[in-house]
Order: sequence, then C-alpha cells, then structure tokens
Amino acid sequence: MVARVGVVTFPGSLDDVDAARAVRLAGAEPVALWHGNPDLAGVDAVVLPGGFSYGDYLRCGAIARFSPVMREVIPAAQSGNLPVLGICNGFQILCESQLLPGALTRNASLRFVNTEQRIRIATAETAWTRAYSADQELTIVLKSGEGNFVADDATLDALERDGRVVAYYVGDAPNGSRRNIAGVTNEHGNVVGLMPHPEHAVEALTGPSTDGLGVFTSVLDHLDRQPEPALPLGTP
Amino acid sequence: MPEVPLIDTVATAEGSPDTPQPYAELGMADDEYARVRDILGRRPTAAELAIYSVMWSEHCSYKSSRAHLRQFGDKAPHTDALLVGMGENAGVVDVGDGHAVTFKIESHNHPSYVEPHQGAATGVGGIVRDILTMGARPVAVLDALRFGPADAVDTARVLPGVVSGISFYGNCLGLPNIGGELGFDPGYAGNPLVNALCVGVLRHEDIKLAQAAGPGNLVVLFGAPTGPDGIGGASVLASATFEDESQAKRPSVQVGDPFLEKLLVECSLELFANDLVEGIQDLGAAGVSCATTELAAGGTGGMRISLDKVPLRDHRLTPEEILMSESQERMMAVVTPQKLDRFAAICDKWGVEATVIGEVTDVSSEEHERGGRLVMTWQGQTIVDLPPRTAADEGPVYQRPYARPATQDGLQRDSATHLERPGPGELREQLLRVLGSPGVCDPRWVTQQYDSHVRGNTVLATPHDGGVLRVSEDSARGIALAVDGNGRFSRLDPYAGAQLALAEAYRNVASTGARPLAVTDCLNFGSPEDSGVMWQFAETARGLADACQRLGTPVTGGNVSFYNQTGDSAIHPTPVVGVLGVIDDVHTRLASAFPTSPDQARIYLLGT
Amino acid sequence: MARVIVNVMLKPEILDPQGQAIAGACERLGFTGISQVRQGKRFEVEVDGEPDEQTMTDIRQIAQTLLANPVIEDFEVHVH
Amino acid sequence: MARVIVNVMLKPEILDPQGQAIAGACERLGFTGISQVRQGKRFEVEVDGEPDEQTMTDIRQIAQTLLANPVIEDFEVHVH
Ligand SMILES: Nc1ncnc2c1ncn2[C@@H]1O[C@H](COP(=O)(O)OP(=O)(O)O)[C@@H](O)[C@H]1O
Repeated sequence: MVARVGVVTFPGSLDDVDAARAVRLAGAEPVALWHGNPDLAGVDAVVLPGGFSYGDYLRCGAIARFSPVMREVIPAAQSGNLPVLGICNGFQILCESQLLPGALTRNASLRFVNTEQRIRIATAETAWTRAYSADQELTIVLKSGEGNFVADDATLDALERDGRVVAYYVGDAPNGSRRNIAGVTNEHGNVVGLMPHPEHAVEALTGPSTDGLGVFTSVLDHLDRQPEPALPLGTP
Repeated sequence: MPEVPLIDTVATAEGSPDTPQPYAELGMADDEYARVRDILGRRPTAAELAIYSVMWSEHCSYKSSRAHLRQFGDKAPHTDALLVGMGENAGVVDVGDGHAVTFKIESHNHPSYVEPHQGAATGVGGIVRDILTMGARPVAVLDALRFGPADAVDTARVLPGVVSGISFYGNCLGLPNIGGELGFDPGYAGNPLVNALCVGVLRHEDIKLAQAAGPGNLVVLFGAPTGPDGIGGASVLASATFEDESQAKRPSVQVGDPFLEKLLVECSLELFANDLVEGIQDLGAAGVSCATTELAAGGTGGMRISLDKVPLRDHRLTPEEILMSESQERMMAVVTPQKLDRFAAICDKWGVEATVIGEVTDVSSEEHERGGRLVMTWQGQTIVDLPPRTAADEGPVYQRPYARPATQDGLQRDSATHLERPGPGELREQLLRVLGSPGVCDPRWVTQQYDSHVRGNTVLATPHDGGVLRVSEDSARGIALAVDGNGRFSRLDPYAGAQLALAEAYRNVASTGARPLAVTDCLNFGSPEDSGVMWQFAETARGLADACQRLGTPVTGGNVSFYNQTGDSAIHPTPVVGVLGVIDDVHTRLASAFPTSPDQARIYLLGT
Repeated sequence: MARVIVNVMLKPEILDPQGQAIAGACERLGFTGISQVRQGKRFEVEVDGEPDEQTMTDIRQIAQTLLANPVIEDFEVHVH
Repeated sequence: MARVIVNVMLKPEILDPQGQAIAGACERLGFTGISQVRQGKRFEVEVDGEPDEQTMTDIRQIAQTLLANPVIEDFEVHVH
C-alpha cells in the first residue's frame, strides 16, 4: 500500500504545495491537512511545511503551535510513533511546541537570506534521513529570515552527544546558528526539524540538485520497516 | 470647508450652491471643478468631490498621458495571443494548452521615499491584487529599482527599507522573485523608483472582469477593515511634487499586512473556482471610490451603497475619508444573492471578513445616457448621487504642450563618434570602473533577500538574464520575463531610449530560449506640466509603440508615474519595460552561464 | 551604569496585524476579557554613569531617528 | 477598561544581534557613552474592567505560554 503523508496547511503556509510535490515524487500519496481540523485522516507521517504561518506574528511558529491540528500532531509525535518533519517554519513550529529543543531566532545578519546551501547529514538514524549516510553532503535551498538556531550549551552538548543533530551547515552558518546546526531530531528520531528546504531540491529542472528527495524516500523506507519499537536515540 | 454642515447631503448641496469647496487643495483645476458642477447640475457634495478628485487625479485618470498612450492600441501589432488588451486591470495573453498569463508592472515611487519599507511592500501588494482581480493565481514578481548614489546618506535609509519591504511582502505572500533591476544615479536621490511587476497564471475560461452586472446582485467588500491609511494619498501624495512637505504628509502612509493578503489571494481563488463572483475589483489607490465607480461603470451603470456598512478600523472616519482611504488588502465583489451564503462560508474558512455594502441596480435609459447612477447613503441620507461613468471613464484628457528642450542639442553633441578613444591603460581603468560601479556589480545583497524558489516552478531566476517559470506541472510549457530600462539612454534620446529598453528586455527573454509575446511598461517621468518633460514622455510613448509594432509584441498594460522630481529637477525619463515570452518546452531553456563541461562549448558573438 | 528604557509603539491609527493575531490566539486559548493587544518594542539602553540631561536628549534623539519610525510609531523614554 | 503591560526580553545569555546592530549604529551616529542596547517586546493588553487577581494570573499564563518563549526569553507583567 502507498504510504500517505499529510502536509499541513496553516494560514500563511507557502511551501505546502512543494512539500506535497516532493512526497508525490518520492512515491507516496500527499494528503492535505487543514490547520483548523483536529484530524490527521489516518496518515502515516506528517510534514509541517515552510512559510509564514499566521504571518510569523509574535514569533515564528508561536501561534500555529496552538492550532487544532497541532493538538493531534503533538501527542502522536511525542509517542515516538508518528514521523513528523518540520521544514523551516515547520521547524519553528516544532520548537515552539517543545517537540524539539532550542529556538530559532532572527538571522545574525538581520536579513532574510536565500541561498543554495551545502549541508552535511550528521545522522542517518532518523525517520527522515535513513536514505543518506552520515557525513553525506547535500546542496539544498536555504531561505529564511529567522533560521538562527539557539540553545544553551548544556542542551547543545547533549544534542551532539546523543546524535540528535541531524545536519550541519558546511562552512559558516549563513544565519549564525550555534555550532552550525541546520537540523535536529527528538529522542526517538521520529521528529525532525530542518531549516533548509529539501522539498526544493527534488527536480533537476527547478532545484539546485535532487539531493533533497532522500528526505522523503527515507520516511517511506522507515514506514516499510515498521512496526519497530521506537528506541530513544543514544541508547546503547 | 467652513460652511459645510456635518453631513453634506445631496439635499444640502442643492440648497447651498455657493458654498466654497476645497477642490484646489484636493488637486482639482478650476475647469475640472466646473465640469463636475456641470455634470451634476449642482455643486458636488463633499463625498462626491472626494470621488471626482481621486478619480480624475493624474494617478487614476491618466489625463496627461492618455492622448499618447493611445498609440499602444492604435499601433498594436496583430497577435492571436492577446485575450484581454489594454484597459482592464491587466492584459491577458494566451500561452497555449488552454493556459493564459496576465502580467503588469506598477510604480510605488513616492510612498517608497516617504516610508521605504511600507511604501515598497504595499507596492507589491497592490500589483498582486491587480493580477488576482483578473482571475489568475499570482505566481511571481519582479522589481525594478532606482536609487540615488550608493554612497549617499539617504540611500542608506531608502535602499535597505525598499528591499526589506519587497522581500517581506513578496516572501510572505509566497511569490518567488525571479528578476529585476537595480540602478543608481544622483537624479533619483530625492525620488527613488520602485516598480514592481507581478505575473499570474489562469485557464482561458477563468478570466474575470471588473463589472457589476445583474440588478439585484450584491456588492461585497472583503478583506481588511478600512482605516485612515493614505487618506488623500491618491490625489495628493501620489500626484503632487512633495519635497519638504513630505514631513507633514507622513501620517498618510499605507501599511501592509502580507499575511492577510495571502489569505485574500487563497480565499479569492477558491471563490473563483466555485464560480461565486460575477465581477471583481481590487481596492488600490482611491479605494472604495475607485472600486464602486469602476464596477458600476463596467456593468449596468447602477449601484447603491450604504457607506455606513463599510467595516472600519477607526470609527472616527468621515464618509469622505472612507471613500479616499487606501487601506490595503481589500477587494470588492459582485455576488448573486443565492450564492452569498457560500461566498461567506469560504471567506470565513480563510478568516477574511466579508460585508455586503450595497447592490447593483437597474438604470433608466435616461440615466444610462448620463453615465449611469451611483447612489451612496450615510446614516440614511443620500450623500452621493452621480453618474459613475463620468468619474471612472470620462475624466479629463489633456493635450499638454510639449517641446524639445533646447538643452537636448548640447546633450547629443558629444556622440560616441566625436569622443576621443582612450589609450590602453585608460581603457583598463575605465573597464574596472564600470565593473565596480554599484549598478553593474553583483546585486546579491539585494537579491539574496528575495525568495526565488517558493511554489517550486522557478526554472531560472537571478542571476540569469530572464526569469523562467514552469506554467504548470502537467505541461512542459514555460514563460519567461525580464524588466529593463535605462534612464541615461532615455535622457539622451527618449525615442531611442524607450526602444532600447524594450530591445534589452526582449533580448533577455529571447536569450532564455523563449519567444517574446507581449509587453508591459511603467513610464516614470517628471512633471507633465513641464513642456520638456512632456516632450520626453511623448517621444518615449512614440518610440515604444513603434518598436512594439516592429517586434510584433503589443503593450497589454502598464502604468504612468509623473511628478517624479525634486524641486524643479526631474528624474531622467525612465521607461521600465517588461517583456513576457513563452517557451514550448521549458526543459530546453538556456541559462546565462557557461556549461560546467566546457569541452564542447564555443563562444560566438552575435549582432553588430 | 544606568538603564534607560525606550518604548516604541505603533501610532494608534496604524494597522497592527500582529496585535490582532495575538488577541485572536488568546481567545482561541480560552482567555476571555481581553479586548485588544498591541505589540511594540522595548529597548533597554545601558549608559555609562548617571543619565544626565544631555544623555536623555541624546537618547531621545536616537529614539527619534533610529529606534522608532516616526512615520508610523510613537515612542517614550524613561530612566529605569 | 484597563491596560496591562507585558515586557518580554531575551535572556541575558542569548545573543541579541538586533541590539548589537543598534548599539553599533548609535556609535556611528556619534552618540558615545552607550555601552549596550537590548531589544525586546512590549505588549499592551487591554482588559475589560479592573484587572483583578484572576486577570493577572491569566495574563501571566498567556505571557508564559504565548507571548514569551521561555527557552530564550524572560517576561514581566504589570498594570499600566
Ligand atoms: N531589484 C532586483 N530584483 C530582483 N532581481 C534583480 C534585481 N536587480 C537585479 N536583479 C537580477 O540580477 C541579475 C543581474 O542584474 P543586472 O546586472 O541588471 O543584469 P543585466 O545587466 O543582465 O540586466 C539579473 O538576473 C536580474 O534579474
């Protein structure tokens, strides 16, 4: 059976069409989920796409966090079972929801930055990165005004120690992210937040590469192998 | 208005013909005011004066440019591709496979000087609503910018603000920015140019027009509530030289909310898809005045509006202020009563406020003769009763005097053939100076702030010659766009300068592999009351119309921005030309870069 | 060392979509009785020594030219 | 109707690039004696009636869950 991957549209979501396209190109069925509807329609995985949910008012992701659909996403994600990917604004929503540690703040340059960015995959042990190998480098699009990942040192140490950094920027982070972190995961590896946009690197015609497709094929592979007990990452 | 009572109704106007009215302060000439009195057979009410003053302003009526712009129609080359030509909110071009494209460029120069961020942001918002109004999904923007010298103090205020405004609004709307222009010249120091182009895609059968058809149909205002934004902006701010007074006029800037605009776009597209609107108009400059008179003029000619029903953000607004407010993110639709519930439900889904403020009415043949009948009430009293076509379509047309300025000879004397050739050392230094000049060097500081990828259909964007988009995923077809202009060329020879602007945009489109099809233009000039400026304008229009005829690409729409000057000195005449092309198989597009495997590559120089 | 506070708020007649979005969220979270929220900026300016008249004039000047956009914002300065 | 103020500032250990940029600009504009600027947010919350204990508890709750992100920000609430 074809996996069904939900893509949530919040008011102000922009890259939802792109996330749905990437899901389709990876061979799954994209399912449109609406922010105001507390129903996950039985999907196998969820993508929170990029954009400016609620206009990014207050703080990016702060208002979206309280939407009805997130009431369903949060417990399912916490349980370790539902794979959830947050891209850019989706990553911000996951941090605001405390599904992921840290916070995303204004770029150090104080300007929006759109660039083709090299990132290095740091762990292939998540639901969304198993198609890659650790240390593999990708070229994908980074486009954001508030992509500067911050957390206190203890949290950063723990993330690195437990293999919960998913990707690093190669070279200096263009947004000032601490320790060049481009993406992180939760303790189960089912929830991943990425600041750059893999869904914009899935077609040779429109993307800087097709390196991003692996994120979406990863989750299909992950779903194929389920059910597996969700073991916290970093457990020996 | 000392003598005018609190509510200036039609009845009071009839009873007080001699009340002095501030028409001059609203930018109206004596003869224009006299004509309004003539049309109405009495003095206008304050609200009617507000409507005529904005509708007959240079900005809305094109009264100085219209006589020259006619050439774009008269000389338009025949093409089967044109589905909607000049005169609507934007032209529509057939690109094959049942797909059509609509595109238009517009200026927001003055507001962007007063408040760079909001001015530029709302410029993007306005042009996007124009495209949406045609029934199209907006799919990309381009921007052409001119500033004073890069090292001038004020440029450090204006440039970052303008760029952050375009970036903020366009990015937040989810529209990729696929190209543009950036230029610097001392002439723009007190008068930057901010021209934004938006392109939209639709199916042939989805074209919408601005008309209020069907008596009994309802007039619905939807989007943002009305506030005191840009009051007087359309007639005062946007069409008068501002200099030092800008301080005083500052509070009338418009403030944009791109988030609401995004909701308005999605909401409108869903309304269109469900066939719930009979006619639609966006609210830009001149807000409710413009939308009501134009919708009525385009339809039966009849409309009744209860102005009290307009949702307000500030309850102190007077009816005249409501009529002139330029609050952003508003649209007006004509809806049949049977479809109102479904209309409201979709607005509700997107969190967009929608309010019925009136209805389309029938007109008698006598009223039809006069230009229709638009009636507005306020607290139950009639404050407007005018023939809408006289406001929307029958504004004044001026034959402004124009003459080639004597200084032109001096400018042209130093032609390239007379100038001394530089020696080798000098040439090197000159080349480096050109390459290092802010208008030529890498614009990345600007363009990196723009999202070029969102929606996933961008095939080429900055730094390529033209932007290229895939029209839809189920077709191989693509469209290409470029905007170009060069005020210095135009200053030397406005006729040739306009043609060069077109030729450059045309080449930029062609060099992506696309076939140029149609043109939009934004003509930025000084005061039309100056005969030398008017000559530049006339020559530009003639040059562009002739070139479009020769190249077989009609002008489908555009914008004129006059009064771009600081004191007595006008900016260089600056036509900015946008060209749209189509490419049958977007996979064959050409990038402006050498291939990464250079073994097979040859370099050819084409042309003279 | 002293701290001077500059509060910058949108002028009342200027649209504050941010504040509106927050008020809407409060309501959805079940907090009633909140009729309006407006969001502005707060700057904490650390100055060397006790703030004298000159310092306050300077900070007012900075507020006017840099911290606030007088076209759309009002500001207010006080010592902490 | 009363007004309750919520001030939200970045925690001292969190880098504040906006504040730094402003401090740098002050210096370039020739204002010396400013050692640091930090930028935060100020919310003006209008509540119906006099703010009683319950209202203040509610607003503190809102500040904690919505207006401030406790990972990076501190807040403070007071009646205007
Ligand atoms: N204001 C702008 N907005 C978006 N793109 C821009 C802007 N200015 C320049 N560009 C892009 O930067 C690239 C180089 O611009 P330019 O130097 O003007 O090129 P050319 O001289 O070939 O027209 C082009 O792809 C152009 O579209």
